[in-house]
Amino acid sequence: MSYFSDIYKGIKTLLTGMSVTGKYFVTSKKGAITQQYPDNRETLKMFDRFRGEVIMPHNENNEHRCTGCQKCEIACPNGTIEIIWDRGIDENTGKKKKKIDKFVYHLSMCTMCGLCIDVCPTDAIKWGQNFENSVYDRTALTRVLNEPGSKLQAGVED
Amino acid sequence: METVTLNSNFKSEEYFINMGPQHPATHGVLRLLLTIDGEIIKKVEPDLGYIHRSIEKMCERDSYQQIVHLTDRMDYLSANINNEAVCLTVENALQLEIPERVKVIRTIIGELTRISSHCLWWGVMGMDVGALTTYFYGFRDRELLNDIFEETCGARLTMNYNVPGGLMFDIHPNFVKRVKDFITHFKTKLPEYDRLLTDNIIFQKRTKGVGILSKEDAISYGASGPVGRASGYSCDVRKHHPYSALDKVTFNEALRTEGDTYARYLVRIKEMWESLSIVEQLIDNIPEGEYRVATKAVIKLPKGEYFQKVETARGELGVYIISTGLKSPYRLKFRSPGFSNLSLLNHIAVGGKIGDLVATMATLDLVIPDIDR
Amino acid sequence: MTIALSITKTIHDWLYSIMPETAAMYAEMVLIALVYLGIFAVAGLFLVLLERRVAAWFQLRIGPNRVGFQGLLQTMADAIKLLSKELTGTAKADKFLYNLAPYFVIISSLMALSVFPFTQEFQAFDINIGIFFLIAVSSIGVIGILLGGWSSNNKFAMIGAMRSGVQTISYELSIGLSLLTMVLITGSLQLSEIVEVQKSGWLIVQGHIPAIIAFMIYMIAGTAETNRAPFDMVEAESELGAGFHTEYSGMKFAYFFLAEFINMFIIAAIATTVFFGAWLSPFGITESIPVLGVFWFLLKALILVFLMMWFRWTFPRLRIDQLLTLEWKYLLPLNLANIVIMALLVWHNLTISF
Amino acid sequence: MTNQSLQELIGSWSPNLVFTEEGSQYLNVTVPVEELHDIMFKLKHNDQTSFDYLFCLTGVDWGEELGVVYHLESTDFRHSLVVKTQTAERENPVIASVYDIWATAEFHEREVFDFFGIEFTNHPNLKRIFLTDDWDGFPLRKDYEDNINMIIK
Repeated sequence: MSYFSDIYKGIKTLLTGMSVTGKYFVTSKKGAITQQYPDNRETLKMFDRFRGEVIMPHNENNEHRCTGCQKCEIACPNGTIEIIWDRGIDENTGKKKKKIDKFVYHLSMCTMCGLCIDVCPTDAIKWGQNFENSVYDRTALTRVLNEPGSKLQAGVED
Repeated sequence: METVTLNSNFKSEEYFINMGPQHPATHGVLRLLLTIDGEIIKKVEPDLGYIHRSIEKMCERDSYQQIVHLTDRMDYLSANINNEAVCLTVENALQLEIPERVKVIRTIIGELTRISSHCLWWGVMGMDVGALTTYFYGFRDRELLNDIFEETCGARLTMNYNVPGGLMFDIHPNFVKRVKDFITHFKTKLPEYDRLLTDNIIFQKRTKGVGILSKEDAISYGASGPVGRASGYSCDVRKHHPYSALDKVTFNEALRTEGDTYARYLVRIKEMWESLSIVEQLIDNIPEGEYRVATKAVIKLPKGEYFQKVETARGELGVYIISTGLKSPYRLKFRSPGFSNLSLLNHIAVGGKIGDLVATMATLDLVIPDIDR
Repeated sequence: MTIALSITKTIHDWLYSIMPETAAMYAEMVLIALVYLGIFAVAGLFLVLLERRVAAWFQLRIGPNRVGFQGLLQTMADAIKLLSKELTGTAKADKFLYNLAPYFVIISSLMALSVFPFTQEFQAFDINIGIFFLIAVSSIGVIGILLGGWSSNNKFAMIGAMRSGVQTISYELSIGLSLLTMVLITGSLQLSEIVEVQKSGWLIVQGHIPAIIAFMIYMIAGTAETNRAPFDMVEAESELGAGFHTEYSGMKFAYFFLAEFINMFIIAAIATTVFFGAWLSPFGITESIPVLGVFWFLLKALILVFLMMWFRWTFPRLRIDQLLTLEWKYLLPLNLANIVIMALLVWHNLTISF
Repeated sequence: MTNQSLQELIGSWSPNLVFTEEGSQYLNVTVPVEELHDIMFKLKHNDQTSFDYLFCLTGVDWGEELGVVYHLESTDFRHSLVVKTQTAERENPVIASVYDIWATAEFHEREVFDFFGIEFTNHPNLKRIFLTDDWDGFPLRKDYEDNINMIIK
């Protein structure tokens, strides 16, 4: 009689499976996990630690914290960061001092490993939460992180 | 009466078919050269290298901190365990004393990664045998884990959370609560997995007795992880060579003896339960302390050879570093589980049908970047 | 041809008044064909949308909801997209058969639609071998699939086509026999006749246990006949890519796609007609308003369509040999036994009728 | 078995073996190329060693020589051993295949052949596994040069 009990058991397992999907069908209105992405831009908030892109925060006086030590450039596995630096005269001491000219960041090469941010001694660079990085021209992905005319925040090097 | 004799020379013709590199069932750019007789598989020959990035060669010029992030890109579904493997190798070589907190967190995240990987596998397994809905249910639960990872590590897939010496940063304050929520949630969902797919008569018919791998063959082919354990081969690195905080927890190694596709499936389901129990044991008592031990900015391993095994979601990942005392390894070899597991595909798939091959491949749980490295 | 709804009656009379009789008959046929074509092209598209939404709801998703209200125009947009797509094909394909195949499939499924009694008198073609016609016509479609798979010169497509042949030949038996079981009660193959019999109780009630078994067998075989999961061996996405229509694109692909959904509707419509009293309302509650028959017919058919969708989004796919095992070892013997039981019931007047 | 007793047992099979434990967590044994297959066969089939699990097979370019490192483990006794062999021949290095002893070696040896150009005799299907068949050179060798694809830091 195993022939008939097989049929019975088989149908039973099939109905159990259908009950699972059926339950979700009935509760589908509130169960949907879809995020309607471009519509929910306002409410979509990334986590604080989300690695979207590397940014260099500037304060209200257009000052950043990068001393140009190039540790991030060395730490980067992909050559994403290039620091073009120069020696300028320090206003206070009058000595020649290293300062950044351009902090070039190639987002197209970045693997978001976070080693640069981990290694930065002055917390000059941080993770930005922006994830909408697509562009039509890949040169747009090469960014200069320090804003024009910005200078080093006082007291960072101490 | 005239007798009609069939032409005895009639021979069914074997033909050749390319499965992949863009085939839905090969999960990536794996190309299988199949020799088929009707529906019966006569020979399977994998053709690899479509995404080989030569990570081992890159490692020979990178610093040890940088190597860690490359391992994310091997078996991306258990990225965190790969990271841990390299970090453990370096830490053992440097004989660093790692704080308990780091060990526990690493184990928790490692086990969560395993669950997340198995969730995805479960969904894809269902999809490969034709039940598309499982895919979304698997992803729903995996999404919760990804959120936990994202909150703590900042990334969902390629986390790069471990550094030689500990963790890149401490766990997020919400971590413990979220993990507990997940455990309660997932405990209600796992039985649902069983009701939807495991018990299903069609699924059982599709998987039982398909792709049988004997214990001897499993060892000989270097099968590891759930593939080996389904054949009755006790190969859990977490049991035999415990690392991090795994010596402090109790769990059962999921073992089956049948060695068929269904056994491999059950082993993975069992592993999800075991991983849940490991996380449960650890989550309430994460010790206080440092999350990172300071290392030198340029890590140089002493001259010598170092080997570290860990158990990723797919099996045994070995990291073999030959150091000459410089800042980069002289030679670094990743013994990846997928590569060995793939090598036995021809052995177990021959004689089955195309549908069997797909089901078998689904339970080998191949991640192609892990094979191609 | 009996069309008694007032609007068609008017057109009928008007046509016969302006033309000679033969011409008017042809004109009327063409007109009806065009109307059916229009209705069912739209109905097919609607079914595609329904399937996508239902699948989404089963899978914790929302489904297409952007084009038109709640995505109602989504499949229209898809159809327009497919119309404007380039028709690609393999270089060494057998061009004639390759181009012929989609029409086989779509025409056979449209032909089947002509005999359904959507409501009293709303039936294009009340033929006295109705069920026989349906079974015969719906099995022509497989020739299109076989041709398409074979002629496109692609091994995946060919495997799909061969599977389709095996599958349809086997499951045809179950469909035929399970419908035959019900014909034992009605004693007629004519669809209007079958509906007439059901005025004293739907056949699934009249035939009780054997009828329910016959219905289950019919639904399983019907799902297999339409090549839908869990019997989608022909397409078997994870095994064969897209199966027999791998090499089709644009509108030719759309024909296959549309035909699948219309076939699904046909299977449900046959079940509605034979088991669930076609346009008859439950307990005769709207017997006085014959137009509502269409509503009842579509409601019943859609419930069955939904059931098939539920199957599809729950079950894994069978393997080809299991598919045949299921048919030859389980469905066919059960079916034969079922016929005998049904015959005994009818002989001893054990059917339930009100 | 302890490393000590392993060393004694295996050392008795051939006089040409060199043992070391320095700079490694395992017992290392260096085997001459000619004796490799015999020693490996014994390591697998001897009842006391029973190394049935080859968990890693690594090709190494030692600068002068090309070598292969075999990591063995016994699933019965849970002891491990590292077998090393190397050949000074760089143009046409030949090492015996251990495919017939451990089936997993089939793929791993193909990988080593692909990246180091070491030819394994008696291998059933020795051809490039990752790279295309017409690839020039063996990328993981230290003297490999590719000015386009390799970025030297």
